[in-house]
Amino acid sequence: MIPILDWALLPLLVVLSSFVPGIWIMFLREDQHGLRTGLNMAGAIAKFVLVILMLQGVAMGLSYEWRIEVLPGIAFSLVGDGLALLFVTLSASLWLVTTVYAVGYLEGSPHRTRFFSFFSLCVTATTGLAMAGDLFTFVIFYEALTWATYPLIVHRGSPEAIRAGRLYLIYTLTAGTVLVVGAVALFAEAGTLDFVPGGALDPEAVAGAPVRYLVIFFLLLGGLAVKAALVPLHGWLPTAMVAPAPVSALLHAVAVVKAGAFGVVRLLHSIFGIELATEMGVAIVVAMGAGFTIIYGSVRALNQDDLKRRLAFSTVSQLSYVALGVALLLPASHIGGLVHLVHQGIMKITLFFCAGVLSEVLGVKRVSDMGGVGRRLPLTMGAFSIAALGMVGLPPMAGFISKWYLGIGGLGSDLPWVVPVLLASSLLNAAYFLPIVRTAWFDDRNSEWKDSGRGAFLEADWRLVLPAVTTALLALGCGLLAGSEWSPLGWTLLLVERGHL
Amino acid sequence: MSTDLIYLVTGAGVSMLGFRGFVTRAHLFWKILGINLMGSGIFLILIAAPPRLPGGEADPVPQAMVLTGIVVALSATALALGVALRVAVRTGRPYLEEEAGDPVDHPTAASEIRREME
Amino acid sequence: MTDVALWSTAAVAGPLLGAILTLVRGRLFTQLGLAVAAASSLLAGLGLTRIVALEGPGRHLLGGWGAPLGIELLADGLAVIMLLTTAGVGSAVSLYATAYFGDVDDPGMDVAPGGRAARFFTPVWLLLWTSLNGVFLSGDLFNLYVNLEILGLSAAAVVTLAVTAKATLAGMRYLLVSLVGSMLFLLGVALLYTAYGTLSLEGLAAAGPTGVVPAVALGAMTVGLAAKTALFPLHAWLPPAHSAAPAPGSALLSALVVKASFYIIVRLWLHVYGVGLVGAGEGALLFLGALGAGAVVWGSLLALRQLSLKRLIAYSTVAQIGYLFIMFPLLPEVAGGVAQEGEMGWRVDAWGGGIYHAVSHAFAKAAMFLAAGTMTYAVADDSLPSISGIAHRLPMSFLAFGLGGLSLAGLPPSGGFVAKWLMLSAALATDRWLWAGIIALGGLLTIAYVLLVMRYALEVRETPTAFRSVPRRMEWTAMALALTAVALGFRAVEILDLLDVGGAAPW
Amino acid sequence: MTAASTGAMLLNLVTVLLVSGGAFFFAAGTAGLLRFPDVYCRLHAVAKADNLGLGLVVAGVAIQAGSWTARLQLVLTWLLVLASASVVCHLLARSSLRQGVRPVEEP
Amino acid sequence: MSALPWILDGVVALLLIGLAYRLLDTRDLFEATVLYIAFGLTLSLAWVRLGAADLALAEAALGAGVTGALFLNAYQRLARRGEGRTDEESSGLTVVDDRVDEVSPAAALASYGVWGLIAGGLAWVLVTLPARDPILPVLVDAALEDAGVSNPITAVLLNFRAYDTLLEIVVLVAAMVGVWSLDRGSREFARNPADLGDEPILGALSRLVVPLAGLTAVYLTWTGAYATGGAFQAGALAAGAGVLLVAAGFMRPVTSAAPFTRALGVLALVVFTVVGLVSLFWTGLFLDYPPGAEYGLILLVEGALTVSIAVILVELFVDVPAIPEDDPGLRVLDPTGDPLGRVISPDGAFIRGAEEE
Repeated sequence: MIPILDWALLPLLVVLSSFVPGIWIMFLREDQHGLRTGLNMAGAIAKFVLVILMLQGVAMGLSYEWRIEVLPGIAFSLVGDGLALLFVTLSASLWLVTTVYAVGYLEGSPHRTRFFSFFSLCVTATTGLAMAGDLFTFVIFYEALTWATYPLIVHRGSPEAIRAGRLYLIYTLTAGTVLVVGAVALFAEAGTLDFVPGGALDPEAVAGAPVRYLVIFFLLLGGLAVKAALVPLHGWLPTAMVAPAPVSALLHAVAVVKAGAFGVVRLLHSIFGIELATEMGVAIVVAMGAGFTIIYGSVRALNQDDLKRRLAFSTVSQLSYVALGVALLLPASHIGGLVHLVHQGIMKITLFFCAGVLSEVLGVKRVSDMGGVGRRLPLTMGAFSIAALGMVGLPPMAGFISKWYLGIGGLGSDLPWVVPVLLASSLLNAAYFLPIVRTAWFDDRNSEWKDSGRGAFLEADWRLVLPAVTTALLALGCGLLAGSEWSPLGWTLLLVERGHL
Repeated sequence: MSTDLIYLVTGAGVSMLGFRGFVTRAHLFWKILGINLMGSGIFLILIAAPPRLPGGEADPVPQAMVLTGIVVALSATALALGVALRVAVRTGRPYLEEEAGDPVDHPTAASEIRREME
Repeated sequence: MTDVALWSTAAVAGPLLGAILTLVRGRLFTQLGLAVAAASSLLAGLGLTRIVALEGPGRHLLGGWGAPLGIELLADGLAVIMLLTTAGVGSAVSLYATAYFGDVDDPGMDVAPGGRAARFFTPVWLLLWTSLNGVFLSGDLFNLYVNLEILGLSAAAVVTLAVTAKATLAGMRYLLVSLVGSMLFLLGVALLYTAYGTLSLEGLAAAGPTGVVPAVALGAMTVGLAAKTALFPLHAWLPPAHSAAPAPGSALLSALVVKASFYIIVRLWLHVYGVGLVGAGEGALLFLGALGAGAVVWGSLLALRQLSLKRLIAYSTVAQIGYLFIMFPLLPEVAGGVAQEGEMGWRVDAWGGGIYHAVSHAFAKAAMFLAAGTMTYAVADDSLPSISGIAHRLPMSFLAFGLGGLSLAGLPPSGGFVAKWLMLSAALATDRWLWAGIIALGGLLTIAYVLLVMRYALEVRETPTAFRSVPRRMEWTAMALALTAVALGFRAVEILDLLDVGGAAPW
Repeated sequence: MTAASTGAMLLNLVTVLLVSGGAFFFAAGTAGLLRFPDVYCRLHAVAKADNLGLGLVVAGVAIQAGSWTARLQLVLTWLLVLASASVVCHLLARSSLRQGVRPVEEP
Repeated sequence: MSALPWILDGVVALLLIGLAYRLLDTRDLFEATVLYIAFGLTLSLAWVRLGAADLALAEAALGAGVTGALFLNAYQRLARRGEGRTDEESSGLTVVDDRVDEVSPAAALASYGVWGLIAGGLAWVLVTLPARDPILPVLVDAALEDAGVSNPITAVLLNFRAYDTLLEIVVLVAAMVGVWSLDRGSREFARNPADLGDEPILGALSRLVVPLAGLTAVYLTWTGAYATGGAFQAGALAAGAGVLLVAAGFMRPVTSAAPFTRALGVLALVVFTVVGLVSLFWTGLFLDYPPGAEYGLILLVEGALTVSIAVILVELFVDVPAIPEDDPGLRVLDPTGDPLGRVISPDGAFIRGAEEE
């Protein structure tokens, strides 16, 4: 067995593996393409390898922790535990493919040094946030994520981009402030900020000051819900679609939205604990909010003609599956929620990759212009179709697995509306995804494409197509091989088995 | 009423007269005069207020302090007069002008920025 | 000779000797003087820190007499932290200034309008440094007064080094405010001496000043010092003065000079008058806090309305000074303040948060002013539109500005975040939700005006204005300060421990 | 009444007379300063009368002084004032003349 | 007989208040300046009445004398600025304050009433303060034996609280450096340069007074150790002699560029600091004079103080910014360039020739 001490730095190394290239790139000249790409790829690969190492260690029953004390009683701590690894693995692997995609996507555009620098910092913040061992560290990375993402959203420098960036900052920074106040209040009240599986708070203490803890809970939830895009705090997300496609992909699948959802999971699991949250009656509030968001997002997605906006509202809807699953006091729903965190990421990133290819190669941005794109871009649209079907929840795609577990949980819960909501949502999913697939494959070409003709070898630049295909296959694999120990489901089941949840 | 008391009250009066002059007059020279008088009044308090030695001598420590204070006031006056004269050169008038547009130096800044952002 | 005597002498005499050296003139002596001052200040700060951390507060009986007859230099946790902050910021600004003002041996200096600024910045700044260190170490009221006068004269001279009409007027106003502030302080000294017959801070604290005369004295001194600190609503002199001064001067004034008078307020309120304020004096603490809250809101709102880069930063100083005073109402252990004999004290987190904010603001604000100075140096104009797109041409300065802003806004990871965390924690632990709200609101407003600058700097618009190349030294000194402000967010334990030596109630 | 006390009495009397005389000249000088028509006449009045007045006062006080050192100091004071006052009057008058202040004509 | 001191004190007090009121109320700067000098002289009478002879001497020499001279000097510069201009041009530069708002007598009364109440309150709290025993004077008395000098004030200034006095010199030097740093287009002394060397009467006075003043300054410096006197009064006296020499044309106006001036100006600072450091390494404490050497060291410091104070005071008097007609600084208001083709930063700092990127 590997001695733990030697490996205690592993979480820190995972964070640094993208932080160092990020800072380094910042000081490169604009024309140092080779070095920049090299740094990016090296960082991405290093992070992936480190995460795999850590994954193996955790699977063997180890856990990793690195901490320094910042304030008396408050530490900056990075922890590699099961739940953290679920998210870290997702972000590390998706970052790898997104990097390849982004290099191809942005070729020839200005300010790439700045872009890739903040791109790396963004992932740094996400991995740090995933491995945060306590709320203090979580807050640090949560805020850092905001700053790292802002330059990416305004990257194009257009008035819409700047407006979107401003809206994003207004939402997220206010939320960040609320989260900080909540965290401080929690520390002042409970004296601890550690994440503990099953809940860090003493139920008796909570019973002693119920109102106070209720306020704290909602402060924290409010801070997290904005990034998680829970209705009515989702306003920034569709607007942020002006960002370049790799950024949207990152925002929706890997970083920001996921960070919010993951935060809700941490809040319910590791701070309050599900049982306590249920007792306080707050879990049901979360569940109801999530249920409403699921329906609302789907309905709004129905009548968006802009492809990326439709995908954005889909994210709003899908992300709430996670919150809903976690908020229900049942193992099966937990498993469904957590697995969906991963599955949704993989599928949604595929969709955004494909949307990026469409707009970049053909100039197609709207669903109504998509007639016949499947024949021009068969690989891309194949990937898109797999992901879309997965989103709908057709077996054997990844989405089916998570919805299955959620459904079981819903049936078992004493909330009668959960199953109808899931059913309705699936129908709505189908209603807004299937027409796209149909239009792409079966309709005739109905608009002028500005075909850039890039990538004579494949249907488009290989760096754009390959990532999309890879993640689509990944999504398919997650569904087909769900029984495997190494699938997201397998990992989640392992966590349950170990009592981490 | 002893000598000390008379000068104590005088000190309070002179210091507040000086302070008032500083506040009410716009001309820089009178402001500087006001500060000087304020200092003189405080010096009087400093000597007249503390208890005397049994022999009736004044406490030597405040005397030393006032001696220091006189030199400090002199230095401050010299520098202040120098700057005041330069104000007269630069602005044409030896007054403490209200800065144009203070406290908001560009009232249009906010609106201009807002317009640009939209 | 004890180490305390050696290092505390070095802290005061080092910059003084440096100033004398620079009066010889010429590049060699200018740099030699700066080196002597910086080295002795840094060494003194570190040496005293070591002593304070290992052996507790140190004292140096000047002339061998000891209080109350003589003057004592006192080094406790608070003093050495301020010394170190001054040494750090001061050294970086000194390095920056050697590049900013150009070569003093250049014969053109004799005729150039700014030539005098280049020649006299160093001596004036070193005298300023002497008085800063003097204030932090002084244990005697009248000695504080003399230090304050050196501080006021040299700080005003820093402003008038800039030759414009604006700067002259701003410097005049600053000098007058400073002198009246000193006079009010002296009035307080006179009253306290009359009442207690001692000038030693410790002696006064031991006497436990209560009653009408000490209250009047505290009031006069606080008004005078608040005017020097530019506490709202006595802040009107600050934005013109801090924005008109040459950039290194702006950095020093905003980062350090206002902290010196704040430091004396802290010493007086907490250490000399101390727990006697709890209960009856709590209204006064609340009043100071209310002024601080007013400063946070008003300063931030006005910062948002500026179109000049340096004025914006100067208004931000007005706002951030407000935070320092929000510390006061958070200090009493219990809201409502029922003092109980023996167990009454100050809340450690409020105290730590306030001082930590002073320190991290010093680094962050110095970084921002230096970065802004670099930008205006490059485009010879300091209106916001003229720095359009500067982020692409001076990325390092832009980053320094951004990191400084990050700390100012209290966003993690930064010293400002830790400070704000501590203050929030003090507010929430005692259910002062209103103060928590103001602290949080101030952070958001700070973000707003930092973003205003960012927005201009990040614009993609091509700038047609002439652009002068910038010495590298100006870029990395600002960056070093900004990184220090950020680094303060990673490890606060040692600094807070150090602050505990002597602590909020050392005597 | 002893001889000594008579002598003291006489000396006191002389002092009173001298100081009173000095005060009279001071008063006269001040009256001139206030009443005379132009700067030159005023200077004349002040310089002449005050110098004489001070001399008389010094003489009166010198009689009372306890030691010759003190008397010497008093006389020295008078001489210095004499020198500086005349020089200052000269400078003032010349400066006024250069600035174009004309003496008033006979009415 | 016992009423006489009362009357004297009352007259002096009323005179002080009246002079202060009048000089702050008048609009004529010359009147205010002269009244300020009168105030200073009256104040030195008050110091005598309060038993503080050292202060009386210092007040007359420094407070009324040098400060008054500084005001008069500045007044003259300001007045000269207004000469030879049309009324409209010079309206702002007149030495009459035209910015005093006319207020009704009632409003003025109310204003003075409020300030009077504040002053009265201040006096009242001090008067009603219960008496305490003298503390520090007893300690001073007890320590005087070891102080090296027998004048308690000098002992406080140069031994017990010598650190304050060191910093006091720093204040003077700071003011001097500050005045130097104010840019001036040209340097001129208040006198017309054509008159230099053409001052027979002033010259005669100088020949008479300057040696005497020098001698007295030396005496005052030395006697400070035992009796009334000391470096500050002596320095002021020597400075007066210096100003006379400059005025009579025996000495060119000293300039900040002169290494000689700078050296003498900081002499006291150097000597004082070195004495402090030597004591630090000798006895272990800064400014703790080695036993037995107190008197010598204090005299050394006092001597240096006298020289430096005299030089700095002359410097402050002579070096008040002149107001030239054509001030190159005025042209810097245009931030794009100066007459030498250099680029000036907005804060006016000197910047080397423009190098385009």
